[in-house]
Amino acid sequence: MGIFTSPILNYGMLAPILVVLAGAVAGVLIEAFAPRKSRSSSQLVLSVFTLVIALVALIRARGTYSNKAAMNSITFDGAGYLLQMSILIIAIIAILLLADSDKFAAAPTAAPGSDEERQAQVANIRVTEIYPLTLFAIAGMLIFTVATDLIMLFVALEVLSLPLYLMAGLARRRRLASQEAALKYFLLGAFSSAFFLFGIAYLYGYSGSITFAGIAAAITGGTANDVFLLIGISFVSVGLLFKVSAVPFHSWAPDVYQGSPTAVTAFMAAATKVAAFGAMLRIFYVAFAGDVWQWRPILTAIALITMVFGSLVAISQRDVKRMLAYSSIAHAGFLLSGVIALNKSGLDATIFYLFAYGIATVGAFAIVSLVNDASGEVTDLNRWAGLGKRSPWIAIAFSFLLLAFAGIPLTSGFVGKFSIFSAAYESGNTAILITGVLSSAIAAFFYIRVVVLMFFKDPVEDGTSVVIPSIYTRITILVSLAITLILGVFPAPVLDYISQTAFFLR
Amino acid sequence: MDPYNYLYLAALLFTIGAVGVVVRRNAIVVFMCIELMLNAGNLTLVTFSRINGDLNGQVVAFFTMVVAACEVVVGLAIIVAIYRSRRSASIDDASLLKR
Amino acid sequence: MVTASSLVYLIGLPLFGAAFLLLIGRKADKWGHIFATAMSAGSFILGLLHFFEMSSRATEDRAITQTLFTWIEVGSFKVDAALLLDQLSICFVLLISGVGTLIHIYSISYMAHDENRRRFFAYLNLFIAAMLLLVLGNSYLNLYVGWEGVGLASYLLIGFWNKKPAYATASKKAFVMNRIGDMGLSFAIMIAFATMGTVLFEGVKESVDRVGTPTLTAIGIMLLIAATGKSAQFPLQAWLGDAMAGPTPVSALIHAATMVTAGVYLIVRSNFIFDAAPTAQLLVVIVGAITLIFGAIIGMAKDDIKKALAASTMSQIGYMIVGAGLGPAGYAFAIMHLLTHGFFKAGMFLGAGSVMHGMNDEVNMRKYGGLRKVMPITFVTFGLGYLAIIGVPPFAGFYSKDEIIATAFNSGGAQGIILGSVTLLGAVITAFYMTRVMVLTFTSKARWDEGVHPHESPVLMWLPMAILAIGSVTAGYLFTQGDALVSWLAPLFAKKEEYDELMPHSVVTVLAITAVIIGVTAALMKYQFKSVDAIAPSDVSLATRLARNDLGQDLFNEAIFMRPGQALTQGLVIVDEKVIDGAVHGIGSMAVGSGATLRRTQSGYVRSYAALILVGALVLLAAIWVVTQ
Amino acid sequence: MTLTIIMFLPLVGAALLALVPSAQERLVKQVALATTIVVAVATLIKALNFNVENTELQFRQSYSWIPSFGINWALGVDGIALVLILMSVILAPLVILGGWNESEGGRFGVKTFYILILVLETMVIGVFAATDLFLFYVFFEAMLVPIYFLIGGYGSGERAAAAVKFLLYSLFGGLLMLASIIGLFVISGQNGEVTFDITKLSELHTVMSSTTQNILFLGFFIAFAIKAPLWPFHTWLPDAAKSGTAGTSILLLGILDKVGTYGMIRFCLSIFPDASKTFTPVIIVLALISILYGAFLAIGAKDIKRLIAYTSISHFGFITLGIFAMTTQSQSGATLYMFNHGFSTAALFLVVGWMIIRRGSSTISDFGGLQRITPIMAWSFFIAGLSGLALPGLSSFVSEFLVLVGTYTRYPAAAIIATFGIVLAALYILIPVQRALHGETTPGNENLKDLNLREKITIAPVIAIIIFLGFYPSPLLKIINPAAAYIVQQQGYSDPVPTMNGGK
Repeated sequence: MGIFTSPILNYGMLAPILVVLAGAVAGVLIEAFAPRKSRSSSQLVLSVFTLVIALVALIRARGTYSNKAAMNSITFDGAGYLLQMSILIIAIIAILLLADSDKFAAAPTAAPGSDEERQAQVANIRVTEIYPLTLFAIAGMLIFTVATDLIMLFVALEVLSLPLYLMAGLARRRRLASQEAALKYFLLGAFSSAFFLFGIAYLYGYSGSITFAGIAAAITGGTANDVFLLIGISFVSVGLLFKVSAVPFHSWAPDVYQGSPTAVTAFMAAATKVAAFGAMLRIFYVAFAGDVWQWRPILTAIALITMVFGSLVAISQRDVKRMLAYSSIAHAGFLLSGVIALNKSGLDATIFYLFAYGIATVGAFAIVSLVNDASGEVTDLNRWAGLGKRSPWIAIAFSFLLLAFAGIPLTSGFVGKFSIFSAAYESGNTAILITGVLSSAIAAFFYIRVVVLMFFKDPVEDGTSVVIPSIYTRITILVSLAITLILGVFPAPVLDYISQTAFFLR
Repeated sequence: MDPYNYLYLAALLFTIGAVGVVVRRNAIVVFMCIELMLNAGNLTLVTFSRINGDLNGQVVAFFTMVVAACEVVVGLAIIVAIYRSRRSASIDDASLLKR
Repeated sequence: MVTASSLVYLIGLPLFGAAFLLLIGRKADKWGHIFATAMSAGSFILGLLHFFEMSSRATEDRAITQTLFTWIEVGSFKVDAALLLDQLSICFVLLISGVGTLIHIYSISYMAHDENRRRFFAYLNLFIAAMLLLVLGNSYLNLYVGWEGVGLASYLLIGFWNKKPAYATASKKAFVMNRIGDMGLSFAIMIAFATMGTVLFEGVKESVDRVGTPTLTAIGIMLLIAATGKSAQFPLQAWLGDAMAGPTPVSALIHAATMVTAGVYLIVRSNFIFDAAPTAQLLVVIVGAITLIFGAIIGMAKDDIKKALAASTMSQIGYMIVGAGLGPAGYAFAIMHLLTHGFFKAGMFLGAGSVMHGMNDEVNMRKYGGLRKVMPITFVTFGLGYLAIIGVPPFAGFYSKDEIIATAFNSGGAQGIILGSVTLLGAVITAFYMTRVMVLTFTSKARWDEGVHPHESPVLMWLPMAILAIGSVTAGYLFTQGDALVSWLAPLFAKKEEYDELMPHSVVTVLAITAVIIGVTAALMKYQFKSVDAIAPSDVSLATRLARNDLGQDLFNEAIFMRPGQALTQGLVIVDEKVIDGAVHGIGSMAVGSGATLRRTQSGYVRSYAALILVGALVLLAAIWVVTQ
Repeated sequence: MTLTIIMFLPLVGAALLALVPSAQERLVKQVALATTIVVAVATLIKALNFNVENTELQFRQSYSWIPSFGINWALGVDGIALVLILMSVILAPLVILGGWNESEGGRFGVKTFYILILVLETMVIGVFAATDLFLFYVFFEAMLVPIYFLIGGYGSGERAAAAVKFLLYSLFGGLLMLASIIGLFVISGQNGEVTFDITKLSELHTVMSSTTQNILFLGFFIAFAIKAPLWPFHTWLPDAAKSGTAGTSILLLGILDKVGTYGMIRFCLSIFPDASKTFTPVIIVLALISILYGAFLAIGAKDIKRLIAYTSISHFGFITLGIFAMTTQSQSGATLYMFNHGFSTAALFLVVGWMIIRRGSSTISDFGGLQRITPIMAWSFFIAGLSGLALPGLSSFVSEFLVLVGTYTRYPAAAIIATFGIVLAALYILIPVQRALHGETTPGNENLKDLNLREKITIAPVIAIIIFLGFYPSPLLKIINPAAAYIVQQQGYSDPVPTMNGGK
């Protein structure tokens, strides 16, 4: 004590995070100083550029794995590398959706219907703060997946969450709902963060260390007060399970998915899930692995309930975004089985599944954003009837993504489901396997219902039409379809790459 | 004094906060309850720091305060925005999205 | 002259005729009937050639086989498409193709005004082919093909005028009841294969002494079931009366002379099984005896000439079955009665057709009478057949029936006495109902409807009747001359056991003739010397009413099989819809319902979500606690 | 020409179709027909090189597909698979030709109809030829998509509901199978290399506990029992058959459902011999129930297409019975039955399809007296019906009899009960024959047209095959026998010897 050693940072490994943070800061500066007219395009260019640079930096850093990337706080290892890559790729295709700025509130701070808002609309003011917010959130996600001490973990969680709370409230239309989504997301998110923090405190109290390695060592040592560990694991899990929207911590998801601007929902649903599961994998595989017999039964139960609950409730949804939200809850259950498996194949499978699911989710929400009427997006499923007749290609694309969610062969979803259930069964978890396939069957029910609606119901002439606003959205959809198909038909390279690369440095 | 008592105090504060979140309607009050929970976390951290004879816990507490401050910024922004639209800070009014 | 390799043409000619006429369509309407007749006649001539060829060979070389190709071969199950012509099958070949050809000729005229005559002839040819296959197959499975083939032809021909729903129903009834019998044949084949590893006649014959009696009894009973179906024996007899819906030549050929006797063929062909299975043999006799009386009783009450003849057919086949059930002593006589019956019954049916032809298709004998004068040829030919069937010496039926009665009496013990009495009783009743037919139709006073102008049939119709009448007169004599038929068939059967004659043959003959006289006299008293109402009297005894209703056979079938079957079907339809599909839909709605219920938890209030998280966190904590403990 | 190339030929045709302008419907149909004919010819030529002496899989091809899971693009056929592929490729052009106008008035246009059929054909060949379990599963599931759109898009009545019911039922079964496949996959990994090669998987049973085997077996069996519908998993079939077009119904009942019974042979038996033995009594009971239950419901059916669907349930009962009776006769009979059922069902649906198009109704009682009005159509229906009731001399008799006689040697009681089905068969065929073909002409039927040339050309080969194989099934039996005998032997069974004393 007393002697201050300057921290040793491995900038190569931190580069992706730093690049994104720098891009975010630059975005703030643009927001402050660039002329209003060019802001929108320059922000988009900057964001995409930042993310691409970050991706390049990440790829350059591959193979140089160390658990001392930033002292003991960040571990850059194979799994972290893959997760960060997934987040960046998903972010790149998701951020293109933000370019459709018509979907965002002109003056988010103005009350809906106020003069202020009207003036902003007349002046054609376009909101562009969303780009730096997104970049901040991405930075938080990148850190979240590689954080190996409790401070870093908590800070990353907040860095990724806070921008999202704001972004949820930025919808141009149905602003009350959007603000409500923001409020709910914020209050519940903060509430769960408090649990998370409390859990962190107890983990620290249990092990006397704030690093994962220290916690793992304490568990292996087994001399400390088990009650602390128990409270710590429980409450940290609450925070993480909230983020991945597992039952019973799921209730924010449908409301927030529905209320948020669809582009934000796409980003949030895909990227947050990767980040949250990434962190979860790391904590459970690295820090809590020694205590598996205590948490596995509980997490198994949560996984089972989550799968079944998500699938069942999704059946009765009438709103496509809510339906996708419940579907994402069900998928959280499937993904949890990879975490519980606690073996190498579980790790590989979860990473593959996350990537495949994230990509498909972005594509699905992108398509949702295309179906419009005069007053904005149409998310009422009944009004999707006959979409197959009106715009067959969009309907086929959406059906394909739904089939991927349902896990039909020749889509990425099937390979993902196959590998994750194999991993679960390999760990001896037959219950997960059986419940998993059964809830997949239930899930098929509502995916197919949408397909039926689109193809076998006659369209109602109520002004609903498909509007493809920009080339960017088109790119997003095509890329997501292509990846979903390729991962379904030729998954071998990706699977091999993951299985060769994915590991945790302990 | 037995440092463990601080743990009990923190747990009590946490519980009060959590119950407050569930029972109070005003968004600001709910938010303050969450702050209370965060601070209960902080108190726990500091206590453990003392028990374990390790400074890291106190460092975490500092970070938490910073984070909590950020949260206030974001949270108040959202609450204010919603108050301006609805002329109400009751969180029960915000229940358009359901089922 | 002819070799085994030509056997296939016996079947091939008529089969080709059928296929050709059906495929070529209306173009052949003008000459199709002649073509078909030629095919049938060709078969007959070939059969004759084979017969002469065969009789010129030594006894042990008479059976010939033609193997065409391997039909089914899987593992040890091997059946060739092969034909066997031996002393037994040649009898049938000649009967089928001979009588068949005559009936072809008859039909040319009988069906002259039917627009679908070509199709009718195609069906007739199909029948001839199938029936020949039935008697020529060298294994039970080959026989089975012909067995069902004749069923199909019978179905098509009964339902030839299927525009009338009742006729269509009759054809369906015949097919379905036959299928019940066919099931018996299937079982027999299965048991044979499972126990002996073969379904060839020859193979089974060789294996018989290595198989236990229970198995043989089972096979025998199954074959008997098959026979009861095809030959309209009790309890599967009900279809035959309805089968009279078909054109009369069909009734003559299929439902009198040939197809219905297939059961007798089957039992005689399987003599080696029945000889070794006394229980089965006893059952055969019982079935035959019951049917004999059953048919005869029905015959007494029927006013429809064809139905009366059909009942008589049933009864006569009962005689044959009894004969076949009597073992080596009776086989040859069963066949003999079968052949003579083929002549006289076919002749009488054709005669009935001729009468109907002249009477505007009237079948009710109470509307006939006095046709002796207007239809002399028909009267004579029918009359000769009549004399034959009731067993007046020296007509054909006398010889064959007499032998069966004698054999029955001499089959020993109480069985012999009972059987003998039953067959004698049958003879009395036969004489009665046939006389009744004769009287009502030809010799009583005319009771014609107005506008009916009976006339004799054209030559193409009466010529076959005449030929068959000659057969009815001479066949019995020829067959018994020097035991011709018995010794011809003898190599196929086990040696007759020597038995003590319970009753000398001459006594039996006297008894039989007495029986005939009683029957004829009774009938004459009742019908010839009293006036007959044109409308059937309704104030008749219960017995008569029962007999008119075929002794309740249809009521029985309806009550025991049809109604419960329909109820079962309806029940299952409901079960399928409500229970099984209902369960499927139930699971579906359960999922939807539970989803809708769970959905309510999403109240929209942040506080309730927070409460859920809080509770969730506590439960999680508690659960981990529990696991830890 | 390899199996892979043959398999992809229909896809090439589909791609060609995509290039044809939608407006040129005639050209679209011609291209589709030409493609299926090319596929059929190519397959027949390929089949001529099949060595009937060899019990091993032939025409094998294997390329690594997903090495980390041990998944290969592995194709190959034995006699059973070959026969089923032949059936499928021969039926495909007949379906197109027979339902020449079916595609019109559908939801998605004419072109899509044929693209779906061609895609389906590829998958069907794939599913029968796959020797990699994973590959099989991929086709098994992916197949559902085109047939789903075919039913839902081009059928009649409650077609969307029927399509969904079909799809959900099948997906449910498929997912159960997926669970079992995952189980096998993991177990194979625990006992050496992970693999999906069915030959290697069939050695796994030695290391599986009987409980594991039973559970995994059930996953497979239920999936197949849904597909081949076996009582009580059958209720989707009548709905789907009623709603689909005649062509779709042929594809569905004639071809796709065979995947179920094929799967029982290929996977249930060879991978889980012990579990198969354990469950044989249950399965035989289910098969018997299917035989009788399907027959009774066929008798009670008022709709002609539902009737055919129920007869198929009965027939699938026979096939399943033959498969699990485990004698060479029943096994060969079952496969032959699959082939013959394909053609007799095709014949029935083709004719019924034409009847329905002409009459605008599929209710049996709306027909009547057709034999006089449309004799050729009536005859075609009659012969198809006779084939359905397994009349000797027609192909289905041989197979049905083999199944029965083979079953009898091992399970006499089962064979006896099953035989009652033949009486019921007479009823369920002759009742519609009587109602539709015989009797007075029902009002509305007076001016129905008889079959046209195209329809005659379609039905003629089907009937020819039905009759030819009735008298001369040897060509097929020669292909099937070695494979069937091998499976029986692989299961550790040998045919029961005749029980008589002394033997020959």
